[in-house]
Order: sequence, then structure tokens, then C-alpha cells
Amino acid sequence: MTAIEEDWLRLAEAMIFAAATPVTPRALGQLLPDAADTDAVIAALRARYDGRGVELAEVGGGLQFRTAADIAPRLRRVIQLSRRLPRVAMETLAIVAYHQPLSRAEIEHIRGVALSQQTLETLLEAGLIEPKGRRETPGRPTTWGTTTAFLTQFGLKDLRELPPPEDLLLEPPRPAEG
Amino acid sequence: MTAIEEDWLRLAEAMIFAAATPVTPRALGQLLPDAADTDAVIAALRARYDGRGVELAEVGGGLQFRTAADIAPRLRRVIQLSRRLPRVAMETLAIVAYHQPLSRAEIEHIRGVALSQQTLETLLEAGLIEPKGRRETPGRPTTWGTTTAFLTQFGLKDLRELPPPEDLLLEPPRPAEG
Amino acid sequence: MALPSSEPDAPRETLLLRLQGFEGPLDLLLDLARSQKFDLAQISILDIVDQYLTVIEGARRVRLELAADWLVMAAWLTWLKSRLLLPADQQEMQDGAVAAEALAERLRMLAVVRLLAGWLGARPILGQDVFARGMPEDHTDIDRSRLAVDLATLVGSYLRAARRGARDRAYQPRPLTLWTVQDALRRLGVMLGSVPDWASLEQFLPDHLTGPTERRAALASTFMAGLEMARDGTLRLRQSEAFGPIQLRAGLGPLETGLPEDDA
Repeated sequence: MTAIEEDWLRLAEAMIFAAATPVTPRALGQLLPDAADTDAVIAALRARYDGRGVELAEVGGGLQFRTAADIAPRLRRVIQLSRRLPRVAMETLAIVAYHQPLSRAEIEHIRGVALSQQTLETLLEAGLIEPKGRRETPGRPTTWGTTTAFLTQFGLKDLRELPPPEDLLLEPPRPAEG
Repeated sequence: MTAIEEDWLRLAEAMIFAAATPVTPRALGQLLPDAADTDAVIAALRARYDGRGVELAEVGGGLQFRTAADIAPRLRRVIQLSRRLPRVAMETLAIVAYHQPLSRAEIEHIRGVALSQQTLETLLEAGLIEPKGRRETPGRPTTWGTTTAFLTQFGLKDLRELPPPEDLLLEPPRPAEG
Repeated sequence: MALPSSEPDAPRETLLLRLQGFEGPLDLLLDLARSQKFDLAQISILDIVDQYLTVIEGARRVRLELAADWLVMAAWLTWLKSRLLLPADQQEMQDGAVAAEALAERLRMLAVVRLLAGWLGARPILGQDVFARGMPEDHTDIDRSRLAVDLATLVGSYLRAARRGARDRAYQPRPLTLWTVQDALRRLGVMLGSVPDWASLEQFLPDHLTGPTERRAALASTFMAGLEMARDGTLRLRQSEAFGPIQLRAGLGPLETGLPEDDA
């Protein structure tokens, strides 16, 4: 492995900094000279930003700079916040994340209540879920799945980062709900 | 003057990074603890980014991060979008191709409508037509013909490769006298 | 919020309010299951069935018109309970056990979803807890200089333009440019001097006749002019046979009129 040149770090830093969405390692590799080891450059860049106000995160299959989580309480006063998802939307999102692709009827079966149009629209507008084709059963219902924006929004590398259901159930019951 | 605490630098860095508009030193000062010297924090932050892929720039009285000037051209990606010629331009070009050299008045006569300056300029800018001298009639109008670039663009060896008007029309148009 | 089966004397309004706080029967059942304080993997369906029926009974005492799905669930749970209480060797009891396990599975699934929603909500959420760059830079240039054109479009455009051009031009009848007798008189007068001998009438037609119609008209005009000029003796005409070629030559002028023909 060759040494990491400062120039490569600068290039990678600038590219990830400029982008509005996570930059894939592949796109980064195309920008860097052939001699550069993309993974090593990423690691070096992450180390450089470690503990700073802005950190390098791996989300949604790409790299993105974001502010450090511990600063959030102070930043919230000055930075425009995105809207929090209501509880119903969060639960619906969790169902889609675990059982995708699945139809609206299947979502309703799991929650035991009808899925409101508003909830569906909230998730669609936020770009968190998307249609994933139709199921070849009577009525050909549309099935839904999560998007890359979902991963980015919740800081996940990929869907495998979601905890397995057993792990969640084995958690000791929380003393007070809420 | 007190020493600059790392925490202040992190806060300033995160705020300038996340803000949707340039951050004024005043706004920054309100975020930082009273003990912090805003100007000193800005100076320290600028020094930290000096020589990196991203630098702290002062724009319109505010601070923002910006891609380093020497890196920006290397990040530039050019996307080529094919542009279609407007219908009017295409018709005009076709008439010039078939009846060259001919004057503007003759083009108008064949198309049966007036020819806008803009259309002529579109074709000129695209390098598809060029002036071919003046006609020795009253007013000495400029005559127009197609260019070599026209042939290249349409994949023609020469103008004789165009299908003859007789193959296309029962009564091919004739440019008016003049 | 633990639902109190241990508080049967709870105020009625509180009971109803609690019922309305749940998103349907499944939601209430899950809450009852949780209040067992057991591992959710070991839900005792019989226990929560009793609790559910108690809650519904209490709610119905307060208000009769309870939403249908609450009552449907109550009826189904009553049926389930009756099956579960039968001696263990009966087929119905086994059916009940399967149904109870299916319900427990649904509750576990819903519990997992709740937990995952909580897990997601506790993560650093973009736009809430962490922030991306507020002013991203776009280093993409769009080059629109390239043209998307093809020969077919060019030829098609030509056809369209030509057809429209022909249609839009106002119709003008082509003016007939026939050779008049006056024209013929002038031309004959000029040409006669340079014709020494008999010459065919056709030789005196103008050069620029475009079609057969114009040609025949000119021939007729020239003949008329010839007759006119022969009358005053400016020229002489002859035709050796019917429908034969008409010939003419210069005459001797008006004074010569009446003199015998002499070809010397």
C-alpha cells in the first residue's frame, strides 16, 4: 500500500463536502488517481474529522459529512429543523423496513388498524418509502419498500444495520413506557 | 484574551457547515458562550481549514465553507445533454440545404412565413449555415448555404446525398425571383 | 400506561378515555400483554383475554355504542377462551391453542414493530440531531451544445415547410402572355427588311414561346398581321396547297398595289 497523499485527501474531502447526498466510494474512486486506495483515503479522512464539529458518516451506501450528534441541542436553536414524523408514521416505516416489499393490506394487518392516506403521503413526501412493483396476486396490489433516503435519514449504512427482531424482543422490558 | 476552546471551534464549524445561508459573525457570537471571542474563533477555524480541500470563505458579510479554488475545476463534471433544434430552425435549415445559396427573402417565400432573426442566429451559432456571398440584385442580399459541419452533423458525405426534392414532392418549391 | 385490571372501580370516564387512547383492539391487547411484565416471547393469551373482556364490559356499561371492531374482537376472544378451557385432549382445544399462538405471534410482531420504531427514533436523525451541509455545491456543468438531429427530421422538415409554403401562398392565376397581333405587326415590320426571299411564317414567331398554346396563338397572330400587311402591299403571302406552309416575303410597298405579281 502506498502512502496517502495530501492531495487525495483534499480531493475526497472537497467532493464529499460539496455533495448534497452521500457520495459512493465508487464515485470517489473515479475521482481519485488510480494509484490511490479509496478505502485508505476514506479511513484517513474519517480519522482527520474524528471528534470535530463535523464528522464523516457512512450512510445509505455512501459517505456524508454531518454535524456531530452531541452538538445537536445547541445547534437546534439556530438551524432549521426538519419535521418530526408522527408515531403512526414511524411505526408504519418500521413495518415497511422489516417486511419489505409489502402491500398496504399487509401493513394494516400488522398494525391491526387501517393505514390513513395521510400517513402514506407523509412517508412518500419525505421520500422514505417508494413503490417496489406490484404483487402478482389478485388485485395486483402495489408493494412498498424503503429508500436510500430512509437510510440516510436514520444514519444507516444499509438495511442489515437494522437490529434483528429477536434482539429487540430480548431487551429487558423497560420499566416505564414512553 | 482567553484561549480558544476546542468546543467553540466545533460549534462554529458545525453551525457554518449546516446553515443554509452564510453565517454572520454576529449570529455566530450568539451561539458561542459569552467568554468566547468570536473573531478569534473564526480566525482559528480558518487556519484549521487552510490548505485543505474545503476552505472557510467570507461571502457577503457571512461565513461559509467553499471548495478550495484549485480543487473546484477537478470536481467539475460535464454532463452533455443533446439539444434538439426548434422546428422552425430545422425547416429553415432544410430549405437552405436544398436550395442554397439563397437569400432570406427566398427562404421566407418557400416557407410561406417570415423568418425571425433568432432562427437564423440559432443556425449560425450551431455552425450549420454560413453566408455564401451576396446576390447581384437590388439590395445585394446575403445568400446562405450549409457548412461542412452541417454535413458532419447529419452524416452526409456531400450535399448530393440528400434525397432529391423530386423524390419527395410532386411539385418542388422554387425560390421566388430576386 | 399499564391498564389496571386491579382497579375495577376506576371512574368510568377514565376507562373510556383509556379505550380511546388505543389504536384498535390489537393495540390494547399488546398493552395488556406488556403489563404481564413477562418476556413478550411468553405471552399468556388466557390472561389477556380475561383482561380485555373486563375492559370492554366496563366500557359498555358506560356507553353502549362501542366501535364494532372492539366488539368483534371481544366476541372472538370469548370463543377463544371457551376453546382454551376445554379438556386438553379435545380437537377444539387444539384449534384454540393454534388460534391463541397465532394471536400471540401477531402481538409479538406488533411489539417488534413498536420497538423498531423506538429504535429508529432514538437514532441520530438527519435534520433533527445531525445536520448535513446547508449549502451544498454543485460542480456539475450541463453542456447543451451538442445537437440531437438526424437526416430523417431534416427531410421531414423540408417536406413540411414546402407543403405549408405552397398552401399559404395566395392563389394567383398566371397571366397569359399571348403574342398579340400588335406584337406580330411590330416584329414583322422589323424583320421583313432582312428577309430577301420567301420565308416560312414560322420563322417570324418570337423565340421565347413557352408552350404549345402560346405557340399556336403566336402563329395565328402573325398570320393575321401578315394579312394586314399584305393588304397594303408591305408584304406578300402565298400558300401553294391547302393546309400547306404559308410563306411570305417583303412587298414593294403601298404604291405597288395592283401590279401584277413578278418574281424576277
